[in-house]
Amino acid sequence: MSFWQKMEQIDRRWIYLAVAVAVVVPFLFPTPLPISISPEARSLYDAVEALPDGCNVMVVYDYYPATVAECEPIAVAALHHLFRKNCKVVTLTNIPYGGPSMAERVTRRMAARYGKTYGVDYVNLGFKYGYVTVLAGMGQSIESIFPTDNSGTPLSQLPLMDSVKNYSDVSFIFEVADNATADYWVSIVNAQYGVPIGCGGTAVQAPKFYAYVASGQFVGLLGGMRGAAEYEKLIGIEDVATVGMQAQSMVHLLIIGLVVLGNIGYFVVRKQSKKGAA
Amino acid sequence: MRTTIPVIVAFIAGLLVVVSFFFRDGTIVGDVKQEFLVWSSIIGGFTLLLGVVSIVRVNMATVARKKTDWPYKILTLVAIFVMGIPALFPSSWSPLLGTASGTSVYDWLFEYMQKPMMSTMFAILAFYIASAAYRAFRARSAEATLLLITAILVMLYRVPMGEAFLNMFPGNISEILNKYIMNGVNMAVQRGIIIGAALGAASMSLRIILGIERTYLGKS
Amino acid sequence: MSGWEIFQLWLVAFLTLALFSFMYRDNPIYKAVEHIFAGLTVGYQIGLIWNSIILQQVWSFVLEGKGWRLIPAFFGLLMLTRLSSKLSWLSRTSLAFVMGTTAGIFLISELHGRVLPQMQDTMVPLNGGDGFGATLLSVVVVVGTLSTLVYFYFSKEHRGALGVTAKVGIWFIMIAFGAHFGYTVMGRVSLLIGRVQFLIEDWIGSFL
Amino acid sequence: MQTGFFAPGSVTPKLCKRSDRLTTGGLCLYCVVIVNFGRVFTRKTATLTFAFLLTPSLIWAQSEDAPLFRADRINALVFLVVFSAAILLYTRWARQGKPLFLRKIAGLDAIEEAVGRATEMGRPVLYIPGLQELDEIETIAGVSILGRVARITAQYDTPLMVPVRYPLVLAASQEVVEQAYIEMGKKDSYDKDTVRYVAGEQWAFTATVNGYMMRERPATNIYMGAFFAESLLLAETGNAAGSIQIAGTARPEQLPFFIAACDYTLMGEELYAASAYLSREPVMTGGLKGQDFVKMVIVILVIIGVLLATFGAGDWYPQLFEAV
Repeated sequence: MSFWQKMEQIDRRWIYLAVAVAVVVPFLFPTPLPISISPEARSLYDAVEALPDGCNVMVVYDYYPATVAECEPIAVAALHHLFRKNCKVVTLTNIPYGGPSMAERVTRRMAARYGKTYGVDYVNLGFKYGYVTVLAGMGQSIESIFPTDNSGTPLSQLPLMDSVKNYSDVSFIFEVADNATADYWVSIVNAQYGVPIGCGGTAVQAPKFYAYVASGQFVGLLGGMRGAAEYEKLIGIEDVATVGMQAQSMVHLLIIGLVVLGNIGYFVVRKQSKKGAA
Repeated sequence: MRTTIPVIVAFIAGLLVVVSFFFRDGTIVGDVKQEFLVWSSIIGGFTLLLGVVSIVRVNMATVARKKTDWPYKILTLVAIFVMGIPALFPSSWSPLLGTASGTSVYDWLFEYMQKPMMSTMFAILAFYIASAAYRAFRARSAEATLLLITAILVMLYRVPMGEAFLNMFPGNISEILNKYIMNGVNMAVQRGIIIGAALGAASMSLRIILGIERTYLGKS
Repeated sequence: MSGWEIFQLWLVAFLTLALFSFMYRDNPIYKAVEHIFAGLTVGYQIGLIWNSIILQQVWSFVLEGKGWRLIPAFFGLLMLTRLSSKLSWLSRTSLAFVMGTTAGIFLISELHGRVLPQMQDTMVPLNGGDGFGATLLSVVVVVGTLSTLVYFYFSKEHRGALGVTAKVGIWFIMIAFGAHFGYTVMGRVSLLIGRVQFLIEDWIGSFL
Repeated sequence: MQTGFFAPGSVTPKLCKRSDRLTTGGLCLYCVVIVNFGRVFTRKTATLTFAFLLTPSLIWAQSEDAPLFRADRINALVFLVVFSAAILLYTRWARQGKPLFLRKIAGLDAIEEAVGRATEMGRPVLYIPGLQELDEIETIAGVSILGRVARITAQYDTPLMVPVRYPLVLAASQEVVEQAYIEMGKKDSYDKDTVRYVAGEQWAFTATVNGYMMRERPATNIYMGAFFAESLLLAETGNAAGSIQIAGTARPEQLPFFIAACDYTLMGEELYAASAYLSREPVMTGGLKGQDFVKMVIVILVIIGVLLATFGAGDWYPQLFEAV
């Protein structure tokens, strides 16, 4: 049996080990590398920067706990930027598994850092079933869809919600999504009510969203952890995503190496077996 | 009768929503549509309960009949009730119970058990992808070759180390990749797919409103 | 760090490693953790339904004297008849209402909110912008979009001009899928990094 | 609030009035058309109601000082009417049995060949109709292609294995497979365990199916339906087991994995087209033909737009497609 044939049958657990090493090493020997800013991230940052101080903004936590590693840094970076500009933040989620809890925790943590008061500077509306009906319904009245906030306080008791009745009172929507809900923010909210939307999506979703960026339906796009790292650099607060990019580099190189190696093996073995047959 | 009423209900609800799109704000049609949407959100919300009841039922049956892995199913049942029952109490009654952030059992279980578990389940995919990269991603046809080459270039361009590598070549490859691949070819194809999928979804919706498509009602 | 915080940290680390252990081989600890996970997810739903639907959307209205909110709740409860094969027809009206409203929103929003803007944005001048680069980009966008649409056109054989366009379409599609592939790999790796970040910085970091 | 191409001041009041009437008339026409084609009310009652009661009163309402309708959305209305008419007409023609041409999808021949190879090798065929419930169109398409595959395996007496994740899919798949064996006159060789409920949980399902692949080494694996992150694991394991693999799914994020790891892949709408081609179900064929028609209209409108923009014909044409 030739070397390549043996390599073809290698136990997959060796590959798992290689991945583990590639992802751990950069944390032990950090070597910071410069991150360039993509035009999509830049335009999202510019759009948020251009918002008037103190305006009402929606931050939407449309991601599952499974993708916190990609999405939470984006949400955190967005809140840094928005709270710094004293924007009033209304959060909500369309995710039944954990969405309201994550919105609550992340927003409260960030609000505490910037000394913001619940009910005045920010409100978490929580979750209601049926993203299509929720998005369409808020166009006429947020209160009819979300009669109370996440913890059950009627909206009439929250001063901020006096000035946020429907989409026409919202200047910007920051959508953080790991699934197709982002598509409906585009086709319902942006198309019918004209609210500008900036999107932070997982890397899996991002390629599709380039079409919405081109048509202006998203003002900008952050793709996965890399997008979060770019935004962190833009707002000048380098955090978890920036650190993660080194490990990302290593694993990408490993995977590219594996693809190349696998293909060499494939062609060599195929050639050998052809020779053997002839 | 068992089919006619649902079909008429779907027709009226659907047509009202479609027609209301062409009405100005502040008409009675808009108000009725709004109430329909709220009702739809409430009724649909109960499908979540459907999931809960059916999972509890299946697990109870497995435990009762001592089918394979039944001791594990007890763990599932215990977890369901430990997480679910405290959430039924108002947090004013005891801060530990209820769903309040940072204090309740419910929130604690979510933050320190459920969330790390869910994110770990998906993190395992990175290992699988590496193994598949070695075994399965072969340039077995011209199309697959094109796909793999683009994939490798994009993977390089999205990480700092790869970008530094690409910048060693003349002609600003990463900018070209961003402009012509991501915002050019990729954007155009995604657009084609989006248009096609939108037409498909719209045609499905039209058939549901008109009662032509009834698969969702189940067998009659 | 308090004893409680240390416990939390070790618990999360244990759960993470228990799930990772599956990659070596299936084992009872993995299986137990997986089943607890499934249970917690369902338990979370109970809290969500109770608070966000029953209390906030129905009961708070009943307390205000708006008893008619019990009607959608009743139809919602009818959904549960789906679990019985004899009574499941009772759930159809409720289901049809939800499907009908959703379909209504879809029919409009897909055509108006997706197709029209995407069509409009493809109508770019081929000679616009500054120089060769801009022209090339416009050509790529127009040809890519139209050839993808033509590739997914089934009413005629792909022969002649249609065949050539579809062939161009498939090359474009493969390049786009390659890009998508690269991004997907990136996303999965990021999720692993998130966990490793926790294990190294938070957990190991706490006792080193 | 009027925006877009019917913005106040951009057109004369007379034209505004006309567009108001057009919106009203169009909306009524739309209601009449879809009520006529639907299977909800009898045609007569519906047409009479709309034509004699609603139309005049709505036109009257629109002509008042404060019009009821968003005349600026008339472009969406026109699109909606054309789209609905196309889908409904083609569906009606398909029902009436008019011959509607659908091209054969290349991957369908590959399925036949792959099943043939399994027969030669005397090894089973594995078919997975996706990991989603029966209310997903992808699953419906997957189950209907299963009918075709089962007919071929019945013909050659090749063993077939169909693992499923949901009870409803189990029932539907069993029915389809049994029907196929009866049609081929092989009722006796139909094995009740062909379609098997494996596990409700995604990863448990994947682990079981992967185990089966490595033990039984099916000659051919066919994946048709909705797949998620497990697509990669299934395809990789099948590849390692040396099976010929054919996949089909509409999820763009999973397609690259299938394309890279399988011998043939039905992409996106090809899956639906394949199932319509095989089943000849009027609703499916009609819908697909209607969508195709609208697709061609879109291609032509975009080409006109590009040409007009290139020769500098102004903004009026793209403005017609403004979504407001």
